[in-house]
Amino acid sequence: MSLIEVENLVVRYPVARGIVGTLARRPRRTVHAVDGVSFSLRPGEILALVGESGCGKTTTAQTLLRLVEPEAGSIRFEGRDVTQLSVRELRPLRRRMQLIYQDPYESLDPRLRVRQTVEEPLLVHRAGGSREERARRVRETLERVELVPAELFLDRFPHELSGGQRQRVAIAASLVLEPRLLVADEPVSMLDVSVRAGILRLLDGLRDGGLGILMITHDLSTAARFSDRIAVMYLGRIVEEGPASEVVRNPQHPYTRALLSVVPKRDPRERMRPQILRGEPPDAVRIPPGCRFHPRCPLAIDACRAQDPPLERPAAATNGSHVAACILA
Amino acid sequence: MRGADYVIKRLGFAVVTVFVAISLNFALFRLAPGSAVSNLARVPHATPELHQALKREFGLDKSKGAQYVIYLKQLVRGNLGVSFENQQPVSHNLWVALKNTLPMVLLGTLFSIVLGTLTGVVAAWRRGTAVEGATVTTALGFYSMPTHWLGLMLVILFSGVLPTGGMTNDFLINPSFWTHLKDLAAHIALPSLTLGLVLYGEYTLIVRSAMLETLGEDYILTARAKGLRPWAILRRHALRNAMLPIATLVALSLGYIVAGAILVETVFSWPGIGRAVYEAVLQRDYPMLQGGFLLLTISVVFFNLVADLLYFKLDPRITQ
Amino acid sequence: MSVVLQEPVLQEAPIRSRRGIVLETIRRRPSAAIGATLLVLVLLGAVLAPVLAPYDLHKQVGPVFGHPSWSHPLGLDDGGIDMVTLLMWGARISLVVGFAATLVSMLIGGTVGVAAGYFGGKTDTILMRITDYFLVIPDVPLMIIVAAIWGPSLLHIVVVIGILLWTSTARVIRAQVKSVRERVYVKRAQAIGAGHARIVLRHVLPQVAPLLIANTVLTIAVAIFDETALSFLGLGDPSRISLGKVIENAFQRAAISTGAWWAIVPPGALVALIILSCSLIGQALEDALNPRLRVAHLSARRFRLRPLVGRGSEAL
Amino acid sequence: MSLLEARELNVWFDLEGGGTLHAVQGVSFALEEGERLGLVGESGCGKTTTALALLGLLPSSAEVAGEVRFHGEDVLAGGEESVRPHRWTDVAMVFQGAMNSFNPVRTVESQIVEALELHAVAEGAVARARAGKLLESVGIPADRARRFPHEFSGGMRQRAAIAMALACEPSVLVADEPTTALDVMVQAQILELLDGLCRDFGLALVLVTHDLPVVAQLCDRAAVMYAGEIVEEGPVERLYHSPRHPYTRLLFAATPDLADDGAPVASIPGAPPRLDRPLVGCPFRPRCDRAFGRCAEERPLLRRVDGSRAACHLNDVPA
Repeated sequence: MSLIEVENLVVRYPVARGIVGTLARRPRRTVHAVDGVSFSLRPGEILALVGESGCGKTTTAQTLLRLVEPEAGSIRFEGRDVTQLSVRELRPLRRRMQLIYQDPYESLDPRLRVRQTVEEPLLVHRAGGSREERARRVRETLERVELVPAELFLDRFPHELSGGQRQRVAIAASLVLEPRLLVADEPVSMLDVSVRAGILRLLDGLRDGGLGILMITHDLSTAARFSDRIAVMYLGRIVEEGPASEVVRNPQHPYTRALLSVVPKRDPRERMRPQILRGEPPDAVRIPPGCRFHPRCPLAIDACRAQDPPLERPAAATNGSHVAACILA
Repeated sequence: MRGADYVIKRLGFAVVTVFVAISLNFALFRLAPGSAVSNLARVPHATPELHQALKREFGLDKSKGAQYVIYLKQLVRGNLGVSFENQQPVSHNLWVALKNTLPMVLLGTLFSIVLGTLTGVVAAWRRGTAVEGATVTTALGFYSMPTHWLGLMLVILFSGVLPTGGMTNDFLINPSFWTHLKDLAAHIALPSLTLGLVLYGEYTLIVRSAMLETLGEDYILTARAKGLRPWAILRRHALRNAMLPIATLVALSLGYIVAGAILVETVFSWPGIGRAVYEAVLQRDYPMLQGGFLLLTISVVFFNLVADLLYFKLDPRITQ
Repeated sequence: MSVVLQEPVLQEAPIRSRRGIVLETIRRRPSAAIGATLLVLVLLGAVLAPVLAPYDLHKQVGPVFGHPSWSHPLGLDDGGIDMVTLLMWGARISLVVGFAATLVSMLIGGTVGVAAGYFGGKTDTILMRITDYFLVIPDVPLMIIVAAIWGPSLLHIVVVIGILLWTSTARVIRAQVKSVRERVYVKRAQAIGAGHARIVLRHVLPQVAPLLIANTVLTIAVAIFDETALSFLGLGDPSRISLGKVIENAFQRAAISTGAWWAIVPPGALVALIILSCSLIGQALEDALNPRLRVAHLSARRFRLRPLVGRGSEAL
Repeated sequence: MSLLEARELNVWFDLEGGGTLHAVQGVSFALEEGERLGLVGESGCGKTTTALALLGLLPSSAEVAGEVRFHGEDVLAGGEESVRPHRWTDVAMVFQGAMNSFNPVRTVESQIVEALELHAVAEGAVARARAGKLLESVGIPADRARRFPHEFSGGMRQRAAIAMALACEPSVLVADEPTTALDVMVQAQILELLDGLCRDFGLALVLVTHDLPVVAQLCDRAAVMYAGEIVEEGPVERLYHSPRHPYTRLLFAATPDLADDGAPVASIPGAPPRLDRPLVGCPFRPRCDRAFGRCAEERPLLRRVDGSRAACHLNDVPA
């Protein structure tokens, strides 16, 4: 059974028109942040959600945790639709879905010691048992994120830790409640290159216990290396999804191809031939008709203007679960 | 927020505020316990006819609601009542007082803006040096002095040199224009200086922190990278941008200065609006008090609006 | 890009924790240290007035406007009362008014500021609108009117000053709470499922506390100023002698034309001293707490050149 | 004679709580006409400070030693006054957050014109026309020149910043993390633009970044910085294919790449040393996988090793 199953998720919010706009009866405008997104995540799997900023990947993640309210669609977590739950009913579920943030400098309260930060979720959910029990769990969790020996870190303040250590503390504070789903929003992009791999490996190792991880990233090389599957988002939709190696080696959607082509290569001899998309990142207020990618697509034909392609298995796919939303694929 | 939206919002706020102030004025004077309701018609030394006329005019025998409506109607007609003291219309008294207050206040403000901007910029530019320490401490010193006490200190210092009370020398008979002007300038010096010194302290502090914040902005570094000389950067980038908060704060404080002039005018017996309010308190001249308070509130609201519009003019980002 | 110049510093030196920043600022910045010392001295003098005051506050101990002398270092006032005694007792009342009014204003302003900043949205709009209205009421005239209508008493003065001063606190605190609220660790606490009370008490308030303290100190100064002004205008509590009252008495009894400067200079200087010490502390704290003042890309001071003692690397 | 040369550049900062931070420790490199040098390293390694020192753009808390030579002339020798004439006319700079490198209350045009008039390149209408041309050369329609910075998107602002840097036809462009805050696609656009400008105008480039692949793709040579010093410098191909310093090798190994060659992506354990106290031995020793006795005692110097320069004792050990 899937850990989480998202179907046709829609998140929109209105753009403020202002007094003059209202008086002049300017049309109401809406930001289509997430516009019909479906995917599922199995226990022990890492799914990477990839795309430019403003494509709706972060909104999608926040909606899963009900930090943002969806307008339509369903989110089934362990078989239960969470979109209909009241705040009270949601509380026990919050324990099982946790979020890690991009910036470890910002995500820890500077006034709390590591011990207090990691213990807080237990206190909030009254889940830790006795004081000794809680202390034991805090120590164990710190060891799980490889902050060993835990005694060395328990009484430190965030400013006494390096960036990588801070992100580990943040992960520990998420793990202490034994969640089933971890949403990692750009977990390494603020960290130095030399410590990124360590954090990603740590996340990778956590899957063994059946933890499902949704990783949001703009970095395709990280996604290729550290996730099982990749979903590429464009303007509030998933335009291609499949096993990580399949998507990277055999991309079917022109947008995915463009994204892959602009990732700089490590090897100077492999000079790249980037397919740079012109113009600015698209505007989620004005979604083009037909295929939403057609105005920037180098391959667009007339039919693309009229037809909004569904996610289907492309002809050239070598893997059964590889899908793309392009009529040419 | 779009530009027009901003202006409409600020204008709307100003209008509503004036209305609130008017209502507050009504409430303070006519609803408060032991209020001045009946006092309104109790003009001393007045004929019974006048009493009756006033009673009718203000609807003093009617309900509070009806009185409020009448009050608003009278206000619209510019009728603020009649002063108990000199039986003149309050609006006339206020106008005379305001005409006296404005030159004194403007002179003081001008002095403080020029000096305060100068010392504030110097303090920011010489950050971390003894110059900054001395400038800030001096500014804080003046800022800390009770206005009336500083006035009294100036009186002690300059008594005999400059006139320390009133606006003109009443013993000058038929003075020529120049003599009159000289006399006026001598009288205005001390009250303006008092007001100016107190404000200068405040402005120095405002200008200094606005400048310091601006000097930390990245476009200052860019300007330096472009090869601009420090003075040019200071003038064209730092001061220009620091002007935003400074202009707003100055406009805002102008509104309060008129009110704050009460202390100065009391010390120097300056026949301005503050003095009028003070006298009204002493004499329990409620119509005057009420009118004065309304005028002062409106002046604050007005300068508030000026500050908002100034910001709109100075900062292109506001249209976003 | 503002990280540019801090970059090496950020990584290597520990980022200053906000723990104890108030005490640290007072200890490290000379102006704040001087302010704190002066304030403590004045406080001591005022609190210990019953013990330390050399004479009886209500007894004539010499001639009217008696000159300063060894037994009366600051002379005597218009009632022949010793000025030093008068100042100590006067400071007591002034400080009581200052502290009490500040307490009122902090309670209102702090609550409004935290509520508006934390909850945002409609709550914020409504609370800030109300604050805006209070802000445009000219405070001195309103105080005069209220004091005149209600009648002068210490309690009225405290309440009036308190009610008029909370607006700036509310705005400052609101802005700070709003920015703290946007901090990721607060969002994280929300994502964990922590309630409002927990977030406010554990994450928001401790972060806002230093600024609240700075604001409190500055408000005390304004409250004392306002009390002095009200007293001067004859609206102080007639039965209590505050520093403002001492100035007023001297002014009314023509101390200046009598040449009795000692009856009018010291009380005002003492008020100025109290306000100055509060302002010094408040100003230093605000400077220390404002992250935008950390960097200066332009300053009269330039970077310095140091002669090179090379390690010598191989030629290029 | 090189176009731009740093010799034994050192920068110290006074720390707020007392003490000094030795942010740049004896950095030397040379840049020839039209050459592109990448200055790479992780946060706190001193790369940005080095870049700023090239234009003497240091704060008052800084102390500088060493030389920055432009066409052989030591421009830092007279402090701020002696660098100023070289700023923008010889060496121009593009900063990381173009967001903030424009003054928000002035139009983009006026800020470009300011540079033109200051250095007497053009004046009045001529300068304005030139500003429009410059903007067009970076792909911004000239009719947008009279707009305010906040009306531009992030990518456009960075382009405009580049246009402004080109105003006085400098021979060197220093770009400090010019793409870091930008989206992948916009980043590619900016890199392509820089590449084209360097090619078309023979501009020399100093690219400061933490992103190795960007340097590998855009630059001819790279200097890898660690703990305030250059630990290895040479042609990018050499650095990638035969690194002469363990840090260079490990840094490449820690960078994931799309062309997955199966080699493990591994982080480097430990953290860089603090720079507010003197360093003994090789600064990288605690994190190095091949450190030996000598590394703890003696600080390695930057020496020539077949075509590159590296600061590592291993290069003295016969293989």
